[in-house]
This record gives sequence, C-alpha cells and structure tokens, in this order.
Amino acid sequence: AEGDLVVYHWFEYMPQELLDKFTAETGINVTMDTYDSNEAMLASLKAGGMGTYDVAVPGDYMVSIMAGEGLLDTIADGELANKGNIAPEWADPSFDPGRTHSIPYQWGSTAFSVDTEAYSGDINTTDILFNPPAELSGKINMLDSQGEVMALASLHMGIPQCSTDREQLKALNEMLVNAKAHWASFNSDTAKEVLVSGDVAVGMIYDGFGAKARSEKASLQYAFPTQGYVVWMDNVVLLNDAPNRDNALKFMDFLLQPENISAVSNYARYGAGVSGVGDFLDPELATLPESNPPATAGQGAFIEVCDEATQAVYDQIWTNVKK
Amino acid sequence: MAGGAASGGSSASDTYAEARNWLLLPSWVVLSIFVLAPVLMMLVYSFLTKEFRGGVIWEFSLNAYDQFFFDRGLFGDEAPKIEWTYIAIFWRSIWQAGAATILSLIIGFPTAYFIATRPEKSRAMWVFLITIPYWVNLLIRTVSMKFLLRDQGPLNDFLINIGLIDSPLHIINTNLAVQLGLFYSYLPFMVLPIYASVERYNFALSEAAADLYATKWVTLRRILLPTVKPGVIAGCILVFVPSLGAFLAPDLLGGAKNFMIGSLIEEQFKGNAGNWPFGAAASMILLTMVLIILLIFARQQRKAEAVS
Amino acid sequence: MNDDTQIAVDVRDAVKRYGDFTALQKISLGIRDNEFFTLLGPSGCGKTTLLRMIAGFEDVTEGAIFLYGDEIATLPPHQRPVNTVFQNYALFPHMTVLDNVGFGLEMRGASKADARKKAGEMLDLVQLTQFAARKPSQLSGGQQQRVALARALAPSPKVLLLDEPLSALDLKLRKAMQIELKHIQRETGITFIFVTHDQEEALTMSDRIAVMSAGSMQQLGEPKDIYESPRNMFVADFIGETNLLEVSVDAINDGRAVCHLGGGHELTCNAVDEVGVGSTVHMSVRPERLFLSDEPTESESLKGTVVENIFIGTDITTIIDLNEGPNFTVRTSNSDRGTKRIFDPGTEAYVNMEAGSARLLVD
Amino acid sequence: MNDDTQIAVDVRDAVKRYGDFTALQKISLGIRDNEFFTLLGPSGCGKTTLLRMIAGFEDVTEGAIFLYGDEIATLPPHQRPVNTVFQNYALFPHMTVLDNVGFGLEMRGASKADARKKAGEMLDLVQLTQFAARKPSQLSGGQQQRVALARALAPSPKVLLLDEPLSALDLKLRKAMQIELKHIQRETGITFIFVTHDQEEALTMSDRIAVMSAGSMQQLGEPKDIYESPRNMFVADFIGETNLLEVSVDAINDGRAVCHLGGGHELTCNAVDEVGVGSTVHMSVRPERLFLSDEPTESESLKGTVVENIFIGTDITTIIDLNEGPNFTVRTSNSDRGTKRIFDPGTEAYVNMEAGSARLLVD
Amino acid sequence: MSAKTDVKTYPGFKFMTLLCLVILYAPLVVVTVYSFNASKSITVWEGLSLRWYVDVFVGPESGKFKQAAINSFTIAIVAATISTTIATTAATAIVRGGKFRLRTASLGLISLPLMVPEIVTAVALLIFYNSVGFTRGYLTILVAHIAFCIPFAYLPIQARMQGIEDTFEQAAMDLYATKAQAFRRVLLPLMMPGIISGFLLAFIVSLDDFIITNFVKGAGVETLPTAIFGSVKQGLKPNIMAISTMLLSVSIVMVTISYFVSKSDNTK
Ligand SMILES: Nc1ncnc2c1ncn2[C@@H]1O[C@H](COP(=O)(O)OP(=O)(O)OP(=O)(O)O)[C@@H](O)[C@H]1O
Ligand SMILES: Nc1ncnc2c1ncn2[C@@H]1O[C@H](COP(=O)(O)OP(=O)(O)OP(=O)(O)O)[C@@H](O)[C@H]1O
Ligand SMILES: NCCCCN
Ligand SMILES: [Mg+2]
Ligand SMILES: [Mg+2]
Repeated sequence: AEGDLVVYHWFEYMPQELLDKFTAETGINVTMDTYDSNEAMLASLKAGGMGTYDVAVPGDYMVSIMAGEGLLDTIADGELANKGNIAPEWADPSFDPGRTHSIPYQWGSTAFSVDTEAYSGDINTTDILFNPPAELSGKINMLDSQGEVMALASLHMGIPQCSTDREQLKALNEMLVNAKAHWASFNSDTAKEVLVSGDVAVGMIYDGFGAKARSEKASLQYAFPTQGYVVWMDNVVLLNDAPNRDNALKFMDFLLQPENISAVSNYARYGAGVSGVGDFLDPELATLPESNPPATAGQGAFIEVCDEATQAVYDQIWTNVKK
Repeated sequence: MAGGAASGGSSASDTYAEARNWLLLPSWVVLSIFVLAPVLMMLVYSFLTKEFRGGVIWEFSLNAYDQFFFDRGLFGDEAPKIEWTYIAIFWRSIWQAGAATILSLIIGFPTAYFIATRPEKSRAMWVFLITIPYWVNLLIRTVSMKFLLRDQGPLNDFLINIGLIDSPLHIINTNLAVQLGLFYSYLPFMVLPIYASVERYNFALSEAAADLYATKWVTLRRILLPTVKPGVIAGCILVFVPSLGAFLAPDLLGGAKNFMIGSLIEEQFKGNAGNWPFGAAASMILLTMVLIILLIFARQQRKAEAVS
Repeated sequence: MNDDTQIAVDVRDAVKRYGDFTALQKISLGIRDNEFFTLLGPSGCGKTTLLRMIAGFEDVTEGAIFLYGDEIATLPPHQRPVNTVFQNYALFPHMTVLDNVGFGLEMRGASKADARKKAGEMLDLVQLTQFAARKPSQLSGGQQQRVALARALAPSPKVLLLDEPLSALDLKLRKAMQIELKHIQRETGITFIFVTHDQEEALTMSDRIAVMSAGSMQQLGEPKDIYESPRNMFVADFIGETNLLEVSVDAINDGRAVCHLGGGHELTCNAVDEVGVGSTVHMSVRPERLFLSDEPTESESLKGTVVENIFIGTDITTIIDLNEGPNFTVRTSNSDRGTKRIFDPGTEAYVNMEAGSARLLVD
Repeated sequence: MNDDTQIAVDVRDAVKRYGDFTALQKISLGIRDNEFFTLLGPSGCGKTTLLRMIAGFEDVTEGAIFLYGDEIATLPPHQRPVNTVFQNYALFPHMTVLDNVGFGLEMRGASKADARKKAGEMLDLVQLTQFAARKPSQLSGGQQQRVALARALAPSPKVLLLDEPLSALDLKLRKAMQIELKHIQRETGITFIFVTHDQEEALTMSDRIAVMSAGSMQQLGEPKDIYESPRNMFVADFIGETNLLEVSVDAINDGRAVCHLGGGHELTCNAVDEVGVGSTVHMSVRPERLFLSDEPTESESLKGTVVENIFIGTDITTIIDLNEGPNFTVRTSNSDRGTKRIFDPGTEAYVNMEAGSARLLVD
Repeated sequence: MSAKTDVKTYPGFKFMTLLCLVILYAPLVVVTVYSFNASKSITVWEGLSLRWYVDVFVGPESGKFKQAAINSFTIAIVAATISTTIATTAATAIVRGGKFRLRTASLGLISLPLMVPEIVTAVALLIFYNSVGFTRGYLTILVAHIAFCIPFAYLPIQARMQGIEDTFEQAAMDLYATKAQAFRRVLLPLMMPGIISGFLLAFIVSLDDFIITNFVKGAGVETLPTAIFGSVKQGLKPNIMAISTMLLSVSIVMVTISYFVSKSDNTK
C-alpha cells in the first residue's frame, strides 16, 4: 500500500502533532496501534500481528528478544540517511550491536512515585514497594509488566536478574508473594491516573510519566532507590514482513532528526538518543527531578534477557504473584 | 438464552421439509468454520508443545494439562503434587461468579416477581426499563461502575453526605468490587428468565395455597419457588456462566491483582506469559465446566417440563 | 351468635368496583346450610367475583359478608374456613396427589403423618386411592377434578366454593362428574356454592339457583321456578330455548290478558301486575309447550306454514312461519312419534298451546 | 371420465399410518355431489387426518382418493380444486378482509382487479361488504368465520372442506352460524365435507353422516338412521343418551328376539342377523322412547322403583331401579305434562316401551 | 385489592425492584451527567457544557473516533443483515422442516456461540485466523461478528415463527399458492416483527462487542468499543463519557424500535 505506515507503539508516547507533521512532509498516512507492555506487544505480534505492522517500539531487552525470535528486519547500510545522528553512546548498544534493526527512540528510568502528603518518610528505597511502611500498605499500584517488576525486585534483594541460584529464586518468590499483600492493583496505562486521582499513594512509574503526574499533582515525588532502579531505552525497530518497508525507513529517518525526536521528549518527558537535540528541547527538561538522580541513588540497570529454562522459573514466580 | 435456543420447540411442522438442507446450509457453513472449527483447533492446540515466548510447536504434549493439574515445584523437578494455583484461580472465579449470582438472585427475584404481577399493559414497560442498561456497552458500564465505586467517587460522596458513613468505603480493587461489577453486568439476565416463568406461573396456585390456610411466605417457599424453579435456574446460569469467563470486571474493578479464569486465559495470548497450549487447555477446561453446567440445567429443565 | 343459624353465607348489599367499573351492584343473598347453591349467568356477569369475595381473594367494596353469622371482611383467605375448587383445579404440579390433598391439613397444623392419613381417606372418597403417588400431570382431566375436590374437602371446610369446576371436561365426563358431585355433597352435608354458565348443569344439580346478569341478581329460586316462571326477559332468554315475541296487550279480563302478535294473530296469557292494557311487552312460550295440528283446537291456535323440520335426536324442531306474524319454533318429542304428526315443509298447520303456557315478561 | 359422476369424493380403502401408529384403517366412502356430508367422531378418531388427506396436506399411505373420478394422490395441495375452512380460520392477519378473500383467485392467476371484484361479491354473499377494508383482528369470531368461508368459496372449489369451523364459537353464535352455513351450502350447491365432534350439530345440519371411531368407519347414513338405528355399541353410545343394557337372547321367533335383562325381566326386540339364541349382547333403548305408568300396559312393561327425578328444563329425567335388574333412565317431555304423570321418588312404576324401541347391538 | 388480602403481593418486593432500577441506572446517570461537565477533571463539577460533545467531533481524537464509528456501524449493519438472513433460513428449516436427524445438532450449533464463553471464542478465533493465515483486519472482525450474531438474530425469529401456526401456509397453499408463494406472501410478512427484532438484537450485539473484536481486529482497525477501551484504559475522560452517552442514546432508540415492533403483533 503506497503511502501508508502502520506503527505499533506504546500508549501516550507519541504526540499526534508529530505524526501530522510526518504526514504533511511525506504524504504518508500513519495508523497507530498501542500496547502497554513489551510482553503484550511481543505476544500480539506472534499471534498473527506480523505482516500488518511496519515498525514497533520495543524496549532494550525486547529488541534482543525480538531479534532472537527472528521478528526484525535488517536495515542495510545506507538505507537510513540520518543514521549518523544517533548519539555515540547509543550507536552500538549490546541489545542491537551496530544498530542493524533499530534506532533510538527515548530512554529513561523506571522506579516509583510517592505522594508526599500521604507519606513523609524517606522514599528512596525499594522497601516502599516491597516492604512498605504500614501507612502505605494497600495503597500501592504496580506496573502490570513482568520484566520491570522482577528487575526492580532483584535490585531490592541484591541478586542477579537471571539468577539460577535456587535459594535466591525461592527467596525472590517468597518476597514477591508477601509483598503482593500490600499492593492495591496492577495498572500500567493508568499508572499516572491512579496516582493523580489519589486512588493510591505509591505507584511504580516511568520517569517521564512520573513528571507528568507531578505536574498534575505537586505532592508526587519520583524516587531513586538506593538499591538501584531500572533504566531502559525504547527503540524503533523495523519489523519483518513490513507491508510498507520504505515508508518505515522514512519514518525512522524522520525520527532521527533532532527537531522531531525532541518533540517526543518535550511531550513524553524522556531523554532522546540523538545528537543535537539540545536546541529543541524544552529547557525545563534539563532540570527535571525525574531525570536527575540524586547522589544517593543506586545504579541504574537494564533488564536482562534470561535463557528459556531460567525464564520458565521467573514466569512461574510471576504466576504465583498474580494467581 | 442458552436454554432458549437449545429447546427449539416441539412443533413438527414440515411445510419446508424438502428445502431444509439448503436452508440450513449457510448457518452450518458459517458456524462450523468460524465457531466450531476454531474451538476444535483450540482443543488441538491444548495438546501441542509450547513455544518459548508464544506460539506452538506441532508436537503432541500433555504439558499444558500437566501444568494445570500438577505442581512440580518452582524449578519443575520435584515429584508431582496437586497444583492448587489454577484450581484456586478456577475456584476464585467460581466463588466470584457465585457471589455475583446470589447477589443478582436476591435483587433479581423480587424484581422479576414484582414486574410479573403488574397489570399486563405496564409489564412490557417494566421489562423495557430493565433491559435498556443491558444494551449499553459492557465496557462503559464497567468503567462507570468503577467511577461510581471509587474512594472519592459519587457513591462514597453520597453516603458521606447523607451521613451514613464518615470515611469512604474502600470497595475498588477488592473482590467485592469484582462481584458488584459482575452482578451489575448480568443482572438483567437474572431478571428476564425469572420474569418469564413467573409470568407463566398460574397465580391460582398461590390462591389455592392461601385457600388451604398457607401464609404468604409459606406459599412462596412451598408453591411459588418450586414451580418457577426452571426460570430461577436459567437466570442463575445466565449470570454464572458469563461471570465465570469474565475478564473486564476483574481487570478494571479488581485492579488486575487476582487472576480469574478469563484473565488467566487472556494472559496466555496477550500478556506476559505467552503459553498458548496452556491457554488453550484452560479454555477447554472452562468450556467443559460450562457444558457440564448446561447439561445439568437441560436435564432439570426436561424434568420440570415433564411435570407441567 | 345470632338466630340465622340455618344461613351459611349471608351476602348483604355487597358491591364490588374495579376503578369506576362496577362488577357487582348491591347483591344480597342468603345461602342456606347444607344447600347445593348455584350462581348462574353469562360470562362476565360477576359470578367469579362474588365467589372470590367469599373466599377472600377480593375485597368487598361496600356491604358485608357473613359466614355463619360472623363478618369475615377482615380475614385474609388463609384464615377463612372456606375452601375452593378452582376452575382449572390449580393443583400443585410439583407435589404428588397425596401431598396435594394433605396440604391444607398440614397448613392447619396437622403433622405430616396425620395429614397423609386423612388425605388417604379423602382419596378413598373420590376413588383415587391408587393414584396417590402420581403427579397431577399424570392424571386425566376428570381425575384431576376429583383431586381438586378431595383437596378442598380434606380440611372439612364449612362452605365449599366451586368455580365452573366442570367446564374443562368433555360432555360424557361432565355428566358423570355432575352426578358424582351431587352425590358427594349429599354425603358430606357441606354447603356447596357452585358457579356455572351452563343452564342445563344448573337445572340438573341445584337446590336453588341465583341467576345473575351484568353484576346484578335477576332471579333466585328453585330450578323449576326459574325455568317455568322466569321473572324477566333476561331469565327467559338465558334459560333454555324460547319463543320470544313482542306483543301488545289489547285487553285484560279476569286476570287474562289478550295479546296481539301482529299479522292479525291473538293469544291469551296470564296477566302480570306490571303490565297494563295498551303496553307493548315481550311474551315467552317454550317450544316444547307448543304442538301442531291440522285443525284448530279448542285451546289457543294460530295458523301458519311449516318452513323446516330439524331432527335433533330426542326431538324434532319445526319452524313455522305465521305469515305476517313472527316465526315460531315448535319442539316435538320423539317419544310422541306415535301420537303426533310431523308436518312436511310447505304444508299448513296450526300452532297450539294450552292456556297459561305463554308468559308476559317485564324487561 | 367414468360413470360415477354423482360421486364427488371417492375414498377407496384409504389407510394412513404415522410411523407404526395407524390413524386411519381402510376407510372407504363416497361423498355425493351437492351433499352436506359430515364426519362425526370423538377427538383423535381421524377426522382431521381424513380431511387433510383430501386437501393434500397428508399423503395417503395406502389406497386412493378420487375427485370426480380423477385420482388426486399426486397433486400438491395448490393444484387441488378443493378449499378448506380451517378450524381457527387461518385468516392472513396482515391482509385486509378483501385481500384475504381475493388471495385464492390471485393465486389462480386472476388480475388483482378481477380478484377484488369477485372477492367483493363473495363478501356480499356472507354479508360482510362493509368490513372489506378491515384486518381480520378487527372482526368478531362469527365475522371471521364468515370471511374464512368467503375466502374458501371465492375460487369456486368443487368441494369445500370444513374442519370444526364452529367449535370456537359460543353457543348462541354457533346456532346462528349452523343455519347460515346450511343456507349457503344450498345456495351454492357446492359439496360440503364438514367435520365435527358435536352430535347435535351433525344431526341438525347433515344430509349424511359418517360416524368414525379410532380410525375406522362405524356407520354411514342419514341422521335419522344413525340416531334411531345405531349399528353398534359405539354409535348407540356416542350419539345421544341411551340406556345400554347387557342382555342374553333367550329365543328368537318370527324375527323377534326375547331378551333376558337379569332380575327376571324380559323384553322383546327386533332380531338382528348377527345375534343368535344364547348369546349375550348389548341392547339400547333411548330414554325418550320409554314412558312410565302405574299399571302395566299391553306393550313391553317392566316394574321398578323411581330413584330420582331430574328437572332439565324441556324434559324431566327419571331414574328407575328395576330391582335386581339394571337402572333405566326415562325421559319425559315437559310438553306431555298434561298427559303424563310424574312419579315421586320411592313410588313404584312400570317402564313401558313400544315394540321395536329396543335394539340389539353388535359390539 | 389491599396488600393484606392480595395473595400476589409480597411486602418489600417493590422496594427491591426500585433498588434494582437504581443500581442499574446509577452508573449510566453518572456517565450521562458528567458528560455535560465543563471541567476536564471528572472529579470536579464546573457547570453544564457541551464542550466534550464538541470535542468528540473536532478534538484531537476525533479522527480516531470517527473512523471507529464508521467501522462499528458498517460492521454492525452488514453483520446484522447477513446473520439475520442466515438465521431466518435456519429458523425456517428448524421450525418448518419437520423432524429430522440433524435438527438437534443444528440447534446446538446455532446456540454454540452463546454457550462458549466469549473469551474462549475470541482466543479460538485468534488461533484459527492465525493458523489459516488470514490477515487480521476489517474482514476478520466482520466474519466473526456474523458468526456470533447468528444466535442472537435466531432466537426472536424462531420464537416468532413458532407462534405462527402452519395453517397459515396451508391456507395459502389450499388457495393455490405454491410453497415459494406461501413463504413470500404469507410466512415472511408474518415473521417480520421477529426478523426485525432479530436484526436489531444482532445489530446491537455487534455494535457492543469488545472481547472478540479486541482479539481478532487488525492493526489500526478500531471499532468504537476497542477505541473506547484504548482511551478508557488511561482513565475515564469526559469525551469518553460523551461518546458513551451518545451510544447509549443509539441503543435506547434501537431497543425502543424493537420493542414497539415486537409489540405490533399482526397475528392477532
Ligand atoms: N381485576 C379486575 N379489574 C377490572 N375488572 C375486573 C377484574 N376482575 C373482573 N373484572 C370484571 O368484572 C366483571 C365480572 O367478572 P367475573 O370474572 O366475576 O365474571 P364471571 O361471571 O365469573 O364470568 P366467566 O363466566 O367468564 O368466568 C367482568 O366484566 C370483568 O371484566
Ligand atoms: N403428524 C402426526 N404424527 C403422529 N400421529 C398423528 C399425527 N397427526 C395426527 N396423529 C394422530 O392421529 C390420530 C387422528 O388424529 P386427527 O387429528 O385426525 O383426529 P381428529 O379426529 O381430528 O380429532 P379432534 O377432534 O381432536 O380434532 C390421533 O390419535 C393423532 O394423535
Ligand atoms: N509511556 C511509555 C513508557 C515506556 C517505557 N518503556
Ligand atoms: Mg368466572
Ligand atoms: Mg381434528
């Protein structure tokens, strides 16, 4: 189909104006479908979604998974005019060496926000989620996303993300099952809404989403736990069997222009992986508390990809949590 | 409704007997290809081997059912014990659906009875009033229920304003919220079949009972209820069965915290888990349960028909 | 309580209104103890309404009802010592025949065992002992009817109400049940109030009949009185077949009225107080009170032409055209075949009746 | 085609089986042109089945049906020149009265205008012209019945089938419609095959009657024959009221059979070929053929005791116990009140009949 | 009749009925009322306004909703038309086809979509489409809707047809109509109320479906329920309430029509 582009994308992550701009520049009509977790996107693609979408926006670890599953097309040298715009630190990431399948979209962190009106103690600890003080128990929303919850839990316990140590895994299982008693709900797409509306006092959240939440409710504060937190980079990937492969490449080139990708950052409040965005960024972004970890903050960690056998154990733990 | 289509009536009129195969053909084609075949395919999938991260490998395997019924420990290498996890999820679903059913019955029976005893002219209007909300999108109804039940929602505001409570009732994200949601989703399904059978009820039976010295409540228990039992059972099934497989209410009102069967199945195909054979097996087990319930119901119905 | 011990049910000026429709207008009647009393009238005349007021299923709008001297208006149905046999029996479909019959006894506090014992006896009475364990749906119409009767009789009510209990049965069964009902009433001595719209049934079974129409009482009396001395047009027309003719009263002498039929025909009938000379009223003569002859007889005699003979088994009905006057229907019993001539259509014949066979009616 | 031009419908050895249930067993009957022919029998005896076979809604399992000499087995209903008045009329509710009546004409190829014109004439015939534009639901039962008749008559069928067309009407209306139907049949000269289970209706209206029971023909004849000379038990019992008694035949002389009733009573009746001396058979005497007297008369006379007099308007029914013998029911017409004595219960009386009143029956 | 003597009346039943109505309507009333709220926040009432209705038609999401509405209505109309036709022929065979071996099986097949829990049907269709290689999109939704609408269209049609005595067709054939003529001229007009309510039922069921559509829809092909779901997941916004209120009105209109049509019983 000449002139079409089908994007599979996170919810609330792409300003409509930017798509309109792309359409205005290229005459390509953009259709966008949304998902709320990397895993949901993968599942949907595998359940018949391949061949209908041109590009998707998986997080770092999901890029390697999708590549492993053979879902990604390879971008040949020279196919992307603006490939050179990729910031050097993101040009050769471990999840996509040489950027043969993807380009950077946005990066940020995943931790949680706390309503300081409801809790005045120290919030920079993962205990807030996994071993909360009495006044926060029952007022916690978790992201409905296995990868992020498990990664943060591993940081909380100080164990590797793909541990094969039985004792560690049992302890992780036990810790999560116990912690669940304190949680009110699992919501990803309403993560901001439940915080702003006061339904919960603590909510696991992405940094930019947390910043938006704070702008609607000032008493919310984003935490940088001393145990560490999750960092991620979302990437635009070229899908196999893309019905509009050329348009997909045009779209990627479009997003590699600093002016365009910074519009995403201004909208979603995350970092861009492209050089030269400085002039276009909202100055406020530079000083956002959500993107400036305090000195006490622990290490940021990417989510790791486990092998099948290990993953089976983690899946089992997740089921135990949600059952 | 399930019972309604299945009965088909006893009329043996045969005006169009010669043409019947042609007349039936379109329904057979469409339904066998787009409902029956998919369900059978699902049955096949439940016996296949799971592919890591979604999909199937075409190799026979009982793993899905094994996983459902047997617990081999966190690492899958212990001696099999009975797996309580999924039984518990099924049990929770049954329990939630059951609570919603009972709630619907408590409100629905008097309502159905009251409507059936209105003058004939206004009865249709009452039925109409009961059915309208059912035609509003289930999603919208569930979401508005969520809005209504929130801690700072209109219900709590109202109760606090009239002074019935001091601090908001915490309902949202609890089992009660799920039950209320299911109850609200399917209440008309309870009212309508009961209404239909009470409307057919011969009130001379109540008069006969009163004439024979029975008080109203004795009449209700000993005459009315046994006589309209088929309608009550139909209503219970029509609420129970869809509640059992529901996933909107647990997801939106229960905070997605505790799986019900519906969300467990959805999770296997659209969520993190990506275990298709297991999702298919869970679906088959759910379908089997539903069919058993319907069979019991059909038998009851036949018995009741034999009596009247 | 008071002196009317022989009055079982005393309805005094009872009125029943539904909204602004008056279903019963000031009905008064006393039903005697032990009596087989029938309410007879066309559909919608208020028979069921009256019965239901006695049973307690309808409020009395005005007036009062006494049961053996006690006012019963405020008693709910389950406290009235009155039982009903419903038109469609209203047997409890989920209970056995025995449990149906025992229900009233149980409700009155009898133990399950006692109730069953007494119920068994009632089933003996109606000859259904071997059906005790069946469900009502497994019985024929006539058997169901007897179960309904047994159920209503079991608690030994003071009065038994029967609302068209036979109307759902076919002719043969109906005749048989009429005899059985009458028999049981005599045996138990219970006062029966029986509702029907079938005149023959009413005439055959009742000690007394109340004829109703449009919510009011038309005539109350023994079957013979009502058939032979109908008080008004409605009763004459409703009970049995009759020749109803408009006549003008020409003269009244010695209690005999000379009536003019039109076409020059004249007849003499017994005068009635309400009817004076010169008035135009209706006259009724039963077809079986007429006979045909080829010569005028000494009794009242009118000349006409035979139109048609209709054979109806027991009788032959002959239609006679009186020329310019009205048509007459004459009924000749087959038992008279030896003595009476049947006139072929087209022949002339005289219609005769004994003096006093024709009756003047008030409207 | 052949010589039987006067036979309209010829049913020859027709058998109808539903699975292994035989609804009609080898029925043969010839219905004459212009005749008002009635099929009479109890519910379930096969009347409707026979009619539907003639109309073409049921196959004939064995045998054949001829219509004016032509076999019609293979013709579908819409090609048979036979129309039906259905029991519940089956008027098309979505069409006006006029369109209902015109439907058959249109289907036979008449133009819409012609169909309407002829339909209008038919409505004249049944006196419903002013209702032409109404929907059937806006008519009374009797009017609907007439529309059904007009609709069936409009295409001028050779034979008209009527399946209990009057059974849904109330008594008064029913009587009126009986007369009208008979009238229209005479006027149009169309052969009517009329189904009823009401004996009086059959007796009143028919030229000939076929009495059926359990799928087979019991008797075929004119109304009088059937009433007065029933061929067997079933017919005697089904048509009218009768005294059915078991008797043993003691002797047969000169075509007269001497029958023993039990209790020492004896009666003489006409002998019947099928019944020999010494056999035990049933005898039938109509109650209206009996009369009571205080002395024995020269005719057959049996002594007994009066049990009960039942007043039924036109007649009085007296039940007599013959002591040790059977009970007899005697019917006395009210028209004989002057000439015949009514015996009080308990008194003795003689039951008399003229010779030949009692009939021996084959089973 | 006073409540005391009337054996039909039970104390408290009226109260329960009113309670039932309050429960059924309260959430809808809330949605309707808040759709007229001037405020952007659902929690604060700032006065009456039609702003969210305007927003539905011209706001940033209006394109998405417009396309979703077009999809929903075209799918509903086509699916209801086809499923009603299929249901009508099937009902004719089952009610007027005499007794035959496949009758029970046919009835079972027709009621299958009602008996199988919706999530199971949804997943089964997903697997099915996937394995036979149907590309998910508008057509896959449409076909799924046709299939699961059949029983909803079938029920009122069958009920109606059973109420029509076969003497009507017989009378027509007796009056020289062929079977086809009897069907067209008599049976079909008499069935019309059933067919219309079957159509409306199917229409609303299709318009309303979320679960199955959500599984079988293709990329970017949204129907109103899936579009609403996408938005609702991020919180109940006033524009969603406005759309819901409009959908509610459509439903009420449809149900009202169906109610009056089914009441106009032309067999009496
Ligand atoms: N609940 C009611 N509301 C209004 N009118 C009523 C009610 N019940 C009965 N009627 C009217 O009162 C009149 C008498 O009715 P009732 O049932 O007593 O008649 P009936 O003599 O028993 O007739 P049938 O022989 O048909 O049973 C009728 O006109 C009827 O329509
Ligand atoms: N389609 C059928 N299948 C099986 N048995 C049938 C069928 N139609 C009729 N019968 C049986 O055939 C017998 C004759 O039925 P039919 O309808 O002819 O009786 P009928 O004399 O018209 O009775 P009624 O007076 O009740 O109308 C009955 O026993 C009936 O049950
Ligand atoms: N709002 C989208 C956040 C994406 C996190 N990976
Ligand atoms: Mg009545
Ligand atoms: Mg019949």
